[in-house]
Formats: sequence, structure tokens, C-alpha cells
Amino acid sequence: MEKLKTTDVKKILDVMADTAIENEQYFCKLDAAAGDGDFGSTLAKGFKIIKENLEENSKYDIGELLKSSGMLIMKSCGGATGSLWGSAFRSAGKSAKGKAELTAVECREVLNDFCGGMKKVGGAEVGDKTLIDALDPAIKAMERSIEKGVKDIDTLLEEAEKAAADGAERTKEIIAKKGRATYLGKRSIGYPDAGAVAVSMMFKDVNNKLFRS
Amino acid sequence: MEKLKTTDVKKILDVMADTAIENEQYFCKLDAAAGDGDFGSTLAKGFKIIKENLEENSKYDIGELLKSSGMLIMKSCGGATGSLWGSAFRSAGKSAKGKAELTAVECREVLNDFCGGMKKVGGAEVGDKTLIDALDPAIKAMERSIEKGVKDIDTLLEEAEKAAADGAERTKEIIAKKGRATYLGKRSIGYPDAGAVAVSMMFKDVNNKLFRS
Amino acid sequence: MKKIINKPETVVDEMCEGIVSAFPGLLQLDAENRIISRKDIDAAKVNLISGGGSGHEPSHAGFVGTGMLDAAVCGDVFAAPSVIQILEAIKLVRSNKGVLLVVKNYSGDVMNFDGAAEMAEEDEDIRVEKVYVNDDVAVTNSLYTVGRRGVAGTVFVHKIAGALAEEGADLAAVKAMAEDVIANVRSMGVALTSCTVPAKGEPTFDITEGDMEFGVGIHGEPGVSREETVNAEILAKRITDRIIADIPFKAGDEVALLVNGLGGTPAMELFILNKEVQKILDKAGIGVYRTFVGNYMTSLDMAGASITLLRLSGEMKRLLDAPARTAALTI
Amino acid sequence: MKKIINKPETVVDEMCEGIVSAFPGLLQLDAENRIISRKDIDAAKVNLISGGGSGHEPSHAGFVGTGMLDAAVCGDVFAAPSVIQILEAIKLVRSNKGVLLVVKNYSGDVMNFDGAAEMAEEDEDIRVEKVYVNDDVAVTNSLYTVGRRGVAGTVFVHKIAGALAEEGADLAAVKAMAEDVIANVRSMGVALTSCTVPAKGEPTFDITEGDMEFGVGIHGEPGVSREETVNAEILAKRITDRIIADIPFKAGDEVALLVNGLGGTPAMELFILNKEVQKILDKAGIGVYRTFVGNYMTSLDMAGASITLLRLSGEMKRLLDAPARTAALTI
Ligand SMILES: Nc1ncnc2c1ncn2[C@@H]1O[C@H](COP(=O)(O)OP(=O)(O)O)[C@@H](O)[C@H]1O
Ligand SMILES: Nc1ncnc2c1ncn2[C@@H]1O[C@H](COP(=O)(O)OP(=O)(O)O)[C@@H](O)[C@H]1O
Ligand SMILES: [Mg+2]
Ligand SMILES: [Mg+2]
Ligand SMILES: [Mg+2]
Ligand SMILES: [Mg+2]
Repeated sequence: MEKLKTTDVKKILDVMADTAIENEQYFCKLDAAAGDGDFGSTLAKGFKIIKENLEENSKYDIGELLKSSGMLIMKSCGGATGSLWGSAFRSAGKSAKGKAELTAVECREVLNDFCGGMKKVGGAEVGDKTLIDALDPAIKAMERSIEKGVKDIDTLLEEAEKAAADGAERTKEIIAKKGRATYLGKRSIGYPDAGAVAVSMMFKDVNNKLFRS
Repeated sequence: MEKLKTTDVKKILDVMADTAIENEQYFCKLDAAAGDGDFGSTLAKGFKIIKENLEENSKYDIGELLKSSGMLIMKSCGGATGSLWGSAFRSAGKSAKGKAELTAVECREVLNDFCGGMKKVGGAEVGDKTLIDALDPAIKAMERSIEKGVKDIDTLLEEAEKAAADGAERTKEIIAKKGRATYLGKRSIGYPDAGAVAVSMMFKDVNNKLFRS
Repeated sequence: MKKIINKPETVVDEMCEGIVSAFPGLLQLDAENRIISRKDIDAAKVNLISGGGSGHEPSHAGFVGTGMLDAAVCGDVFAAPSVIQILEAIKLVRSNKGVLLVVKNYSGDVMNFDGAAEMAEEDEDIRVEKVYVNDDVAVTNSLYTVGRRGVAGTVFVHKIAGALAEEGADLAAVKAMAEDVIANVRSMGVALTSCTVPAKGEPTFDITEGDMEFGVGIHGEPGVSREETVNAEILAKRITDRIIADIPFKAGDEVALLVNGLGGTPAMELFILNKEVQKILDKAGIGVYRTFVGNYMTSLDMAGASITLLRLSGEMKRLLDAPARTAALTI
Repeated sequence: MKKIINKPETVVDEMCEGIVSAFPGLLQLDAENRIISRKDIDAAKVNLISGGGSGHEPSHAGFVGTGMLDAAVCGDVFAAPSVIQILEAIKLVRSNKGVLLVVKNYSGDVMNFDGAAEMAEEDEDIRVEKVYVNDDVAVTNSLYTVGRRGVAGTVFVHKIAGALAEEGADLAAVKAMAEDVIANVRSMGVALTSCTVPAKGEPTFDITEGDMEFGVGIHGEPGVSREETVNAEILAKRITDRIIADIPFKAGDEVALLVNGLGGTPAMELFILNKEVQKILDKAGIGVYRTFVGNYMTSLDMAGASITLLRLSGEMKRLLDAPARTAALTI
């Protein structure tokens, strides 16, 4: 696929929502190991509302779609998740403003701004044991592919998925520097970051259900 | 033995105290089944102090010995036990006032007044699932023996022990009408009354350690 | 057993110290007799004493202060205080106007308070009156000869009779008011877990995940029946209906409501339960004049709650709202 | 999981209803945004808002009323409220003198309160200031970049800054006082059991009979170390020494002490713990001006406790003693 249309983005959001909803308990469990055990619930709550909204609003362009998703999260979700994902979607929405389709390059840009929104609000960088550890490498991988001349989104996302999975896996070995897991100090070692795992699973599910068939 | 001297009564109190102290947990457990689980602790607390007092006060006659034991219980023990046993010992003390020894007949009288002290304060009768169900039959059994002409205290206490054991056993089958077990209604059936079991065990231990050798 | 204690034998003594040291301006301790009393004992008013087994904190020491109790006597865990302890408390707060003992109706408590009252009157020449609180509607078995037991409703007796005493009413009036409260107050509780008595070190009763003890007392004695757990709405309905039916409370009545935690149940759950009770009372046309939610009469660390309704007269309302300055309740 | 609830999804909404229906004269509810606020909002004083995840009851809604908070915003269990909820609370209590947000220092809370403050200032033209409470001395790891977390000390910020606002001080002064409290307040907690988040239905962490989590947070996040349980005396010493060493508190200091229950620990144990802490402070020459013992900042049904010390200035003493009329604290 060379371009994502609004309907494609909707499908992607729908798959992301399913990942969040189906793994609510699992993500809670991961957060419980080193955080407070609510990540799965908050994420699922936000994405349930996004999913409902997808059906209701069919007239949005991609920018509006992402922005309105961000607003919905900001309204309904609290916790770190509400703020981070709300900000991420709103940044991504700005990035895709007025667009009805995205090229591979634009696709990476939107995702980059999504990640930028999280960084702005949360202040985390790679190595802090947060979802940035999955998201940032994924975007870097997409960038490398684009530099190599790759134009199709399938390949890009394939690379992103791998990088995100590696990044999530690596969070097991590091001490948290952001989020609730921080308070554990060294005791956070050995458990992957719940947010990073969620991001990685979203890439995988999107690829499996939408691109890899 | 035809007569109990002050030193014998002291030995009896000492054995009763040991029974209370050694079975603290067991009596608590019995009380927990249908009451609130503290009977063993209160009884042990009271008898520990009686035991200490036995050593200190060697100049008492039997009446004073029993009365002072009652006062100690009344001061240090609360709960139904503090009041019941305190009153029992004080009544028994009145009964044995000024006496340095007790015949078999006097022995039964003192025990009868002991039981009367409990009845006065607690208002329980046979069949209410309390320690009266062990104590009252024991006294009746002693009475019957005396009527038959028995003069030695060993035999009297032998009969008392049997009657107390039967009485305690029978408390399993009845619904409590006094004490905390009352609130259970029919649910108190199946468990023996803690107080009755304690009385029965005291008779047994006294006989085993002092009379049956 | 997981408890923040030093050793089971000293929990009550240490707790008494802990209460008084938290409120040094308000309270004083007779450590030997485990009596916690107001520092400013006033021999010119009727003085109120309550007490009972320990393990029900903040009852009763938490309610000692202006406008409620003048002294609380602390027994061992779940065992009434001894006659001598109670007698000493009566002597401590002796007053020209007399002393009122607020006794929860349990054999052990009644025997010991009665014994002490007798001794105070005979040996010390102190005028003593007694009231027996028996608000628990759980047990209705006809075999049952000792009367209902006293539970969380006792706190309303402390508050309302205490306020009247503070105003200077005489012993007969204070006793009559206390009896009026007792006649109009009803409670019932439910336990989700057993409590653990420190000396015993393990739960008084076993209970599985899916069960609750319905109509439980405050000493870990089992309830009137073991039932499957239900949600807050059904639980509230089952308890409240039983309480309402008892007096019975009627549409148009005004009540004080106490949603009481048994020690291990957090405020979140008590507030949810309160929401359900309020709905039921509203539907029944019973007006709630004032609501109390929290741990007032506990059973150590037991998870569970009780509901208390007091039908209010105009005079009771006034006294309920009167100032109180105690460790656990300030109005 | 044994809880008096209807279903996990609605616990917070129902609890909000339950709180407000218990205090209908004092509180009002914006159910959509889960904002509990004073009924008599006064636009002529600095208004205080706090909030955070639910599960810490009575914090924060229990401290809404005269002389403390003007509104509390309730997030899901252990999750900060959303930006929009907080924004609506700011709009609700908007005042000519400005609004102060009292935020416990957690990433989620900080992000959401900051986001809301920004929107309130930019879009609504409301003066908003923020303070971040970070009283927990447990975590001292140098790797730790987000700062200490906020726990039970927050209640002192509510009380003291709230009293100053009630007197009519301006926003800068109220904020400065809040920051002064934050600079002088330190806490630390210990858990004997895990809490159980309703949505999860089972304990957040496993812990055996003989162990405790030392330096635990208030969200069921594990503590800084798992240790063998110790008696009340040693426990008090371990926690209090760590707190004292932190500022450090010195002989001659006067403090307010809060012995706080985490939800599942009964008053008896808190009073025993208090007794031990008082002994330690006394020995250290630290004067206790006022003591609070009870459930102020809980972690659902967790068994455990925390200790908080606040070094008091003369002004703080005056404000600590000033009147407060809230659901959970009346002075
Ligand atoms: N400052 C931050 N920057 C980026 N991600 C963060 C930050 N703090 C937390 N996270 C992510 O959010 C996840 C936890 O979200 P959530 O459970 O909603 O937070 P909390 O319970 O602390 O409010 C973590 O697993 C981590 O991936
Ligand atoms: N009114 C009574 N008369 C006689 N014995 C009684 C009475 N009430 C209780 N008992 C006895 O006391 C025992 C319980 O004592 P205890 O545990 O100290 O009482 P409580 O816990 O109710 O204060 C019962 O097993 C019973 O034998
Ligand atoms: Mg979390
Ligand atoms: Mg008992
Ligand atoms: Mg008892
Ligand atoms: Mg959270």
C-alpha cells in the first residue's frame, strides 16, 4: 500500500482499540508488576470511546479524526495515559490536518508527531522505561527505510513492528526513570514496561490484521 | 480422704489454675465456635493471678482463700467470666467462712454455693448451655452420694467428674440461652459450651492429680 | 496474623496510652484501671460512662469529651471490663447529679456494670443509673432469652444523652433521653471476613471468598446466617428492610443514619453502601436528617459494615446537632 | 475480592454520590466530571482544588468544606483525573482571587493538572497556581528523576493553605504557605497486605504472612524493599528515624503528627503505633503540637500505616487550629 486513506486510518484505530480492549487485564498485570496496575483499564477505557466514535463520525478527514480521538481520551481518561495519549493524538491530528490520505513519508511524520506529543507532555526519552522505548525506535526504523527509498507502508510498518518489539523487550533490563515504576528503583528490573508492550502489540496487530494478508 | 484442709484447697486451686492456663488456646477455640473466642484468655488470666496469690498468702483459712480468689478475679477479669467466677468464689468463700477444713458434706455445700454465686449473677439454669450444665449435675451427683452415706471426698469427686463430663457433653446438643452463643440460635448446636467443658476438665484434672493416685 | 502491635498481652494497655497521648489536652488515663476520661471532669453535671470489651475503637474512648462521654472503661479485647475497673471509673467521675452507665446488652457487660453499680451505690454512696443498649435486630429467635445485643447504635446514645447532660439536665432526664434513643434505634451488620483477636492469632471464623456472615455481632461471633455475597444494592436492601420492619420505621419519620465500618472496610465501600441506603430510605419516604459514615463501632480488622437508623424527635435532633469535642467526633 | 460494591466500573461514580448524599448541606456533585465541591462556593476568596486517583478516601473529597478544599476532582481508582475534569473544576470554583491546585507529585497527576491549568489560563482567563506535594521519603534512589511522590502530608497542605485562603489571603500568599508546608512535611508508609483494585479483582502484589512492604506508595505500587514484619516499636523507629533524618527534624522543633491508616488497619493498631512514635519524638526532643490518628490518605483496603511529620511555624500552628468543617475533619 502506498497511501493510507481516512478509512484506512479508521481501520488502524479500530485494530489499536481492539488490542487495548482485548488486553485490558494483561496490560493491568504488566503495570501491576512495577506500577499500580491500572494502565490496561485506562487504555481500554479511552480506546472504547475512540472505537464508538469511529462509527459515529464518518465525515472527518484524517487530521480531524486523530484530533477528535485525542480530545476524547483527554476527556475520558486520566492517569499518565490520558495525558500522554491525548497529547499524542492531538499532535498527530495537527500533523495530518486537512489530509484525506497519507503517503509513507507523511505516515512516518504523523507518527513522529504522535510520539512528539507524548514526549512534550511526559518528558521521557529513550531509556526511561516508558512507551517511548517502543515508539521511538519504531519511528527511527521507518525513517531508515524511507532513506533507503522504501515507499510502501506495509514494509515500513513491518520494520516498525520489529523495532518496537525489540524496544519493548529491552525495557525489561532497565530501571524506570519516568512513571510510577520509578519508585521501585532497581526492583523495576526484570519486568517490561506495560506501555511499551502495548505499543509493540498494537504494531503487531495492525500488521497482522490489515497489512499482512 | 475424709477432710480437705486449707492446704488441700490450695492444691485444688492450683490444679484448676493449671487446667485454665494450659488450655487457654483450647478454651478460646471452643468459645470461638459459638461465642467470641476469649473465654480461655479471661479464665487463664484470672487463674494465673490466683495461682500467684496462693504462694504469697499462706495464712488464710479456706473461706478467706476462696473469697480473696474471687476478689482477684473480679478485679483483673472482665467478661462474663470475671463476673461469674468472681461471684462464685466469693459465695464459696462465705460458705467456708472461718473454716480450716471441710468435710465431704461441707465440701458439697461450698461447691453448691460456688454454683449459686454463678446462678445469682448470670441467671442461667440447667439447659441454657453454660457452665451450669456441668456444675449443677456434678453437685447433684455429690448430693446423691452423700445421701447414700458416702463420706470420703475421693468418691464424691469421682461422681462429680462423671456427671460434669456428661453434662458438658450434652451441651453440644442444645441451643444456647445465655451468653454470647445465644446470638447464634440453632447454629450453636453441635458445639459444646466452652465453660462447661472447662468445668468438666477441672474436675478431671483435680481427680487425676490429687485424688486418683 | 498481621498486626501493628508489640504483643497480644499488652494491646489494650498500649492502645489506651496511644489514645491519650494523641489527645493530651482532652483526655487522661488511669492506666491501672484502663479508664480514659475527660481531663475537665465536672462534678456539677450528670456524668456518662460507657465501655466494654476493647477492639471496637473508636468506641468508646474516642467519644470521651465535651458533650458525649465523661469516661470510658476498656476491657480486654471483646471482654467486658471488670467490676472493679468500672467501679473505679464511677468513683473517678462521681458527681452530685449522679452517674449514668451506658451498657451494651451482653451478659458479660451487664453482669460487670450491674455489679459495679451496686457497689458504687452501697459502698460509695454514688447515685448510679444504667441503660442497656440493644439495637441489633439480627437475632429474633424466640428461644433467645437475654434480649438483643447492643452494637453501633450505642454511639447515638452517647451523643444525644451526652449532649443533654452537658446542658445540665438531671439524672432522671438524661436516663430517660438515653432510653428514648434506645427505644428508637435499630442496627444490623454484615461481615465479609472474620476479625482476628490478637491473643488468638488467627481468624475467629473461617469464611470463603463467596460467603458473608449476615447479622454478625461485633465480637467475631458468627452471624445469624451464612449467605452468598451480594452486591451493595441488594445488601443495603436486605439489611435496611429488616431494620425498617422492626420498629417499624414509617414514611414521614425523620432519622439519623449511621453507615458504620467494622474496621477493615475502606471508606469507598461505606460511601457506596450509604448511597444505596439513602435510595431505599428515600423511596420509603423516610427523611434522613443527618448521616454519619465511617468507623464508629468496629470489630478489630473485620471487613464488613453495619447500618443504624435512629428515629428522631425534635429534641433528639437538637441534641444530635449540639457541639461535641471528642477524639473521634467533633460537631 | 470481597468488597461492598455493585460493579467495578461504577465504584467511583457511586462513591461520589455516596459522599455527597451523606453531606447534602455541605457538598454538591458534578456527576459527569466527578467534581465534589462546596455548596457555598465563594468567588471572593482563593479557591483550592485537589484530587487525584480515587481509592484514597477520605482524600480528597472528605476534605472539601469550610477552611480546607473548595473542590475535589475524582479520577478512576489510582488514576489521576483527566485534563477536562480538572478544567471543569477550575471553572466551577473560579474566583477573582485565583485558584490553587494542590497536586500530589505523580507523573499522571502532574501532567493532567498542568494541562488543565494551562487551558484554564489560556482559554478561560482564570489565574491558576499549582503546588506539588512530595512528602514521601521512601524513595531516595539517585536514578530517580521525577522527584518524591506525594502521600498523606497532602492533608496538611489542604488544612493549612485552606485555612489561610478562608481568611482572605491572596493567591501568592496561599501558594507560598502551601509551599512552606510542602517544604516541611515528610512521610513514609508500610504495607502489611496489598490492596485490591476493584477492576482487577485480586491483590496488586503477593505478600506472605511474615513479610511487609517497607516504603510503600498509596497505589499498591510495591515499596522500596520487602522486609520481615517487626513489632510496632521497631516499625515506628524505622519509619520515624528515616523521616527525622530527612529534613532533618531537630530537638526543639514543634511538629504536627499524622499516624495514618491505609484503609484496612483498625484504629487500635494506629493508636499503638502512635504511642511508639510519641515516645521516639519525645526522646528526640521534638515537641508534638497536635496529633491526628486515623484514615486520612488510604490505599483502598490495604493493611498498613504511614507516619507524617510537619515542622510547624507559629503561623502554621494558628492555621492548623483554625476552624474546618468538612466530611472527614472538623476542627
Ligand atoms: N512521563 C512519561 N512519559 C512517557 N510515558 C510514560 C510516562 N509516565 C508513564 N508513562 C507510560 O505510561 C504507562 C503507565 O500508564 P498509567 O498506568 O496510566 O500511569 P499511572 O498509573 O502512573 O497514572 C507506563 O507503562 C509508561 O509506558
Ligand atoms: N449468664 C450466664 N450464666 C452462666 N454462665 C454463663 C453465662 N453467660 C456465659 N456463661 C458462660 O461463660 C462462658 C463464656 O465466658 P466469656 O467468654 O468470658 O464470656 P463473654 O465473651 O461473653 O464475655 C460460656 O461458655 C458460658 O459457659
Ligand atoms: Mg498505572
Ligand atoms: Mg467469650
Ligand atoms: Mg468476650
Ligand atoms: Mg494509575
